Amino acid sequence: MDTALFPEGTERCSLGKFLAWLGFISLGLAFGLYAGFRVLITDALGVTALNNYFGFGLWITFDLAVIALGAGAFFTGLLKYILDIKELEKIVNLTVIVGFICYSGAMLILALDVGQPLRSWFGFWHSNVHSMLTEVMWCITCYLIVLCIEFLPIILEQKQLNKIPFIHYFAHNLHVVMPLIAGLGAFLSTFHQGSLGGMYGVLFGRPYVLRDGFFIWPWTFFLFVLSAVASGPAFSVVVVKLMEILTGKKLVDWSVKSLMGKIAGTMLTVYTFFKIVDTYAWAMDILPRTGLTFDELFYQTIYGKWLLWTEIGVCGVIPVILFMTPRFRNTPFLFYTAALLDCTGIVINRYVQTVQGLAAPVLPFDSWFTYAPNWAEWGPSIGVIAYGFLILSLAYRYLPVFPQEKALNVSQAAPPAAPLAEPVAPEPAPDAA
Amino acid sequence: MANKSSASSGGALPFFIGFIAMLFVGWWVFPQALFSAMEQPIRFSHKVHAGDQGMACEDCHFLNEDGSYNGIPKNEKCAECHSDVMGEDPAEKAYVEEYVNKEKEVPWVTYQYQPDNVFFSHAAHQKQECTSCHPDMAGNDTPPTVFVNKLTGYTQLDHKMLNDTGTMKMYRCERCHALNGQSNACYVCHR
Amino acid sequence: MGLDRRAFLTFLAGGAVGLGLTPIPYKFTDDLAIWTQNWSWTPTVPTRSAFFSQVASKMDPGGAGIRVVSYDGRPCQVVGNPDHPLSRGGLSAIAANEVQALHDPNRVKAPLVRRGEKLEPCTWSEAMALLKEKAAAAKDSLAVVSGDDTGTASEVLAAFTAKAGGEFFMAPGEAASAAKATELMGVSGRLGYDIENSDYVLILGAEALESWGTSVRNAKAFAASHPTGGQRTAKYVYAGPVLGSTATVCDAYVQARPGAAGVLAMGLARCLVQAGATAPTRDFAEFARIAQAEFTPARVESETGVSERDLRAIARELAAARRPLVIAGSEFGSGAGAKTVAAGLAVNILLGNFNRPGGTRAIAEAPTVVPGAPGRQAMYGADLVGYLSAVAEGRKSPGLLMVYNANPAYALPRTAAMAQAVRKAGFTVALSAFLDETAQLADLVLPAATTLERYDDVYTPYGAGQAIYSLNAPVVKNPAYDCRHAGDVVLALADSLGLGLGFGGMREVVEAKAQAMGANLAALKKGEAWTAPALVAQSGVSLVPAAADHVSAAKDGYRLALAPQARLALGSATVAPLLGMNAVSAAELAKGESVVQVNARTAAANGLRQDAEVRLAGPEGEMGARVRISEKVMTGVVAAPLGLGRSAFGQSGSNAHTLLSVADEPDSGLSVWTGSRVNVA
Amino acid sequence: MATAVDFRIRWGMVIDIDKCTGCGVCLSACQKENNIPPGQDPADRMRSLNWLFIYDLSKAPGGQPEAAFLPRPCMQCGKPSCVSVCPVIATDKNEEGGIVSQIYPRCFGCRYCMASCPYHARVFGWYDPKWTPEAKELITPHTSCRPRGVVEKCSFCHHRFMYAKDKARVAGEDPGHLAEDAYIPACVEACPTGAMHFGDLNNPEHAVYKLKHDPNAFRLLERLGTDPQVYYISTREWVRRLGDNYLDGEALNAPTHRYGVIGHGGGHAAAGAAHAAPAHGEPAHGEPAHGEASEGGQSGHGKE
Repeated sequence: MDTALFPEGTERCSLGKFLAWLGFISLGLAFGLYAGFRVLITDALGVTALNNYFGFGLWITFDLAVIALGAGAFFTGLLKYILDIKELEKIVNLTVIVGFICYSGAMLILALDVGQPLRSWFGFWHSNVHSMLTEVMWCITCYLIVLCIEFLPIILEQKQLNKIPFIHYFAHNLHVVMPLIAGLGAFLSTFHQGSLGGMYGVLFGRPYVLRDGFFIWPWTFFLFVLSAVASGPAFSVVVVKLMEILTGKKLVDWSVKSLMGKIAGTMLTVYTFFKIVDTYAWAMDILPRTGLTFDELFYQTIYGKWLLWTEIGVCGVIPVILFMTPRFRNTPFLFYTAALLDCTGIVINRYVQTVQGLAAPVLPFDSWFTYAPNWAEWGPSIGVIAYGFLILSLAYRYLPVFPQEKALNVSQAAPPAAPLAEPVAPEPAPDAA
Repeated sequence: MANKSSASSGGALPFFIGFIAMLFVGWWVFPQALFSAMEQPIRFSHKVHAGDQGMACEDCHFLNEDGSYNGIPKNEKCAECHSDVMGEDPAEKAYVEEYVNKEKEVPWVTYQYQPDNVFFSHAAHQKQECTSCHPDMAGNDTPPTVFVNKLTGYTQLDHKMLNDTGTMKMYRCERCHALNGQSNACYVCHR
Repeated sequence: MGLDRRAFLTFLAGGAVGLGLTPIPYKFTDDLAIWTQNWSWTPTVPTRSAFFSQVASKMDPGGAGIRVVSYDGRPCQVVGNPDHPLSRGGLSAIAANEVQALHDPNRVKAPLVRRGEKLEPCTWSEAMALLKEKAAAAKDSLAVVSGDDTGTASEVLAAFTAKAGGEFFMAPGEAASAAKATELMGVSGRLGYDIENSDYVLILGAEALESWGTSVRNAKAFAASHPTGGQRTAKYVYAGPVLGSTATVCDAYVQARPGAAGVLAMGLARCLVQAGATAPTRDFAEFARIAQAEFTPARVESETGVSERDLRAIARELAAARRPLVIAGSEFGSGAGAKTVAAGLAVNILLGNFNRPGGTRAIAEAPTVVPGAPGRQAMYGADLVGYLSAVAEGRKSPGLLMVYNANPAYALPRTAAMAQAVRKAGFTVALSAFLDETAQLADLVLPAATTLERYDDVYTPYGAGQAIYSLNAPVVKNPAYDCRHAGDVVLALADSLGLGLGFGGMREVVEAKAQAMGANLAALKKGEAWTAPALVAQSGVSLVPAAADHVSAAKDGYRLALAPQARLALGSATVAPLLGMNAVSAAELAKGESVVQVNARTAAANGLRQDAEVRLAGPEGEMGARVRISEKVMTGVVAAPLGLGRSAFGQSGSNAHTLLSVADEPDSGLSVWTGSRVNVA
Repeated sequence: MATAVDFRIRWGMVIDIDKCTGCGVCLSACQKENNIPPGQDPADRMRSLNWLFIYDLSKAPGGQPEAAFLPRPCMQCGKPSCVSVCPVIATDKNEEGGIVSQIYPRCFGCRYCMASCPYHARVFGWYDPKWTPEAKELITPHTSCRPRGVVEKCSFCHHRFMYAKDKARVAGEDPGHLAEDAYIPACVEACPTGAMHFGDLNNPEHAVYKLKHDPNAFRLLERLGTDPQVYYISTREWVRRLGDNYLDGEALNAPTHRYGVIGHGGGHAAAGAAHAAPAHGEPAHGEPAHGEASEGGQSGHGKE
């Protein structure tokens, strides 16, 4: 029925099936909207589990996490357009869309998180140049605009739209300037990823997150940039894989995935090294200076050391090994495991920086308090994830996201020279879109 | 686009109509809609008091000992003379009957409304001319209409979009402070 | 030419361009920005023209003098009054609430009469008619309760009761204990403590810096003697079961069991006598003999937990001090009977500080002005708890029960029985400003005026070191609600019954009082306090009553001693905290439940864990609570906050009064409920 | 980032912990003075709007039990961690006197300042304030009422500073040189035990100037470099030791004993010292953190 809108030479499931899928997604959206209504209109933020001790909670963690994972967009763009790694054009569209979803989603959450959303524009009008948050607000907003511009040609190349000459040329010209845009995006992203880290590093009242004394202050700036570029590409690959499972089609060939893995792995290696150095310096220098010991910054199970070991070991060192060893990297199971661990590690990092950083008592006579998000905070988070699925589903169905899709899904009769598909046996049966 | 519209004669006219119509709405209808005009409950004549009766401004508008400003006098002050009707001015009669006798304060409308978060110290501005912020009332016989912005509650003496009469906006305070080498720290004026 | 699509679009285009040349987008944006910064639904503040009026807080048990600040004619703030001898600029958590009382949501807004289960509003004339009818019918089967220890209103109520031939009761409290103690010991005048001039203050049980007596003035005296960064000029020592508000700041703290103050005082008396102290009283020898025989260090240690070493050390320091002072009382302001205060007074007499600077004093009673009013000791003669218990058990049945400024259904031991009594009485009238637990059970509720709405007075609250009189004139022009001063109501009632008391209203009464005292009325009306240093010379003081018959409310079969904690921030026996209890701590209330504290040893011995939900069971009642483990509490003691669980005020937590059991003190005839014991499981 | 500004006047508080009974009158006075609407659950400090908080300190178990109450207003830090982080300059430290300002109409409620403050001096409007008709009758002129969703904090009642300056101007005096008692915050004024002292920390004529040099004076978390304008005094070492985090064996300036256990000379300060040091190891004694914030309330414990 809507066949005419499908990308050139591709097959999609029936409209009915697709609408059913959208219906399923909209459940999540509805949950998010309801919670948002309660927070914005009727109950104020009192309905959440946030409080005077935990002014930041699930939402900020969620924002930081998705923004880090969305870094695949700028970094892939950087490599493709600036460093001119041709391979990546096969996945760059997806990374842009994922980036767009992550950043716009984060914006939506932030609108709920602040107490007076209608005043949030003060951040631009009355900027405090000393505040890391100011930099974050500016960069994220600008970068979201950049992402829109990067997203635009993908939309304009939609089969029907592209028939209109004006749009066709416009899209083409956009492609021409894309390197410039990508460069701009890379610049902005690097800065706000860094500023996000800086937000914590500068908190000299919070020894748990404070990172000073290094040649530049705060050095969480670099840690966040590195962790973002280490997890972004991995996340993009995970998303591709997820889509391949859901659609039962091959969308990106293995060599590209493998390349992305290699990139993520390299970055993760650098990051993990510095993270270990950072942790050591923190425990040996910053904590003693503030009169605290390493042990005092952890508490029972909920804020226990296991989080740290998981972050650095299980989700740092292990994926590094898996990514950097060709034999492991070319074993899809290990490869995806590595990618998932990589992403998990970054999420843990953002979580402890946000929540455990606030939970750790600084006043000697104060005690640990714990925080668990409630439905009002899960709602919007789930809603944003649903929103991500919605965009991806629509994009996949109607936009030419994957240049390779056609080639990869020709009848198996004539196997291509190079092993395009993953060296694994049958894909699961098509289920959704 | 341009060559197209000139090509078809009908093109320019609707554009022009829309243009004019919107100018009318913007410059005439909008101001009417945005402000509500308010009159003072009693026609108080500064001319009579300051002029004919030769009262000094400070007789009514003075600083209290604790540093606060007494602003518009209360019945207590007015009743010193107007304990009962003196002249034959209907406004005075109304005042005495409606307010003095009923021991009710007059709900005067302030021309210089400022939001609660602003702390303006008259004591600190003694050296300034009153009229550099307030409208010059000394001569007027009928208090001017107050125009209250329906959206913000800010007051002014006219429909003007750029208000330089009533409620003072922060940039004006800051500018004057800067020009006079005064601090523009937040807690100098906010509470 | 018709309006085709293109024409319409161009029309819109023109509009759009025009819009850009109008102020709409710019002005509208700007105003929206302002709008979001001054939400119209956020209340605005009054102008800054402040007007101060001085009164003495009637809600504050210590009668602290305060300044009420009115803005735009509305009293909305309370600040200290540096010139008032009972506050010296300080405030108590209750005095700070005087303005809040005006507009408290729990106020009785009009007379309420019981129709079936419900209390329904009626007019004052209906209410007064009904009251007259009931009073006439009840004749001498009348019982009147007053909780006003300092005001002449109690004199009015007592005089009326006497004329009607009914029974009059003062609500129990330290003042009642002291009145009875002085009566027993043949001391004339009311007992006072010259804390300011003492150089060694020993506090036994009483929370002298928090809720006992003239707490604000006590605190000010403490502050003056403990200059920050300087050398202290007086040593404060506290002995009690909990390291509470007072003990925390005292220079030394000794753990002593709840309700043990009396025995501890006698133990000290024994030490002093052994050290050669004597007293110029006829029965000193007998007193010394009893002390010697009965209050051996062994007994003291077993009953109070204070070691002989500490006991003797305190006695030594007392004897060594130049102007020592001993303050003995209940840890929570009531239920100590007469013996605790008496024993404390005995020690003071042995220390030779009676009627001396820095010591205890006998302060002259204010002259009575209402004809037929009994003397103070007569007013405090009868025991309310005993009477109400009798009513509850049907041994007594008053036709009319009038309750003023007291809340028996909440603030007395055997709470359930007290509430029962309020219900059982033929006809119960609550003269109350707030719809409290007692008012809710009454048949008729007459809205009483709050401090700022009435003429009233304060004469020398218990604990004050000199005679002090303050007179209150109404601060507000019109009361917030249709209320009347209980005194005025009773005066009117008396007239209507032909028992005229000779006064048209409380205003006349307090003015007469001021004149009778020879105070300057004009100055009083300005809110200045009248003071008189004169002391009452004593003759025929006897010490023996202080030594005899010390009883405790402890009942067998209950393992832990209960230490109720009274903090003014949680209200008093008569006042609920009105500012939303913003000073309640997590040591008192957690997750909407009362918090009871025990130390680690007690917890281990009784299998209690931090935060565990438990039930406290006393002989008279139970309550639920959460456990908090704190070393502030003595071993074998469980500390529970008073003032929570005021159901009438919709407050969370539980009422610890329900746990208190009662014992009779033989020769005073008072009920005693300190030293109650409970089981916790 | 945050750079300390030198002010000629530095308003400061000196709180004598040894004189605080925790009666809470300061809270009541503050609430009326600053139009703080009654909170939801008053014992739930996690959501309470109180600008002042009274911590309940106990010495680590063992020996003579000891306790203290520690009232905590805003520290008005010389180098505030909150000011530099605010993205919209809703909070600043730029007025003579060194009070950290908080402008409610500017704040948009991002709560970054709350995250930055190690003293938990900042609270947030989690709910729409309940301004019932009765409550409105009691609104005072001093502080503008806040809507929900903005951050609030103690301002040392700076409006009283404005009042004092105005009064001086009208009296023809120099508003730049106020007498010691001309400007006193509501909590200090109401305190019945004289535990709180207020004045200009730079002015040798003011008591606080001498008090801040008292050997027993200390500030909270000094080693973080926030340079607070609130000092505390306690003659008990275990209390002073709770003023900051110390590693094993790190010493404090020697205490002067005012306290003494009956007759046994020495004093519980000595005992305190014995038990307070070393102040390290596991986090707070016998004070497990709680699942719900509401249980947090006033808590805290000497470490041992």
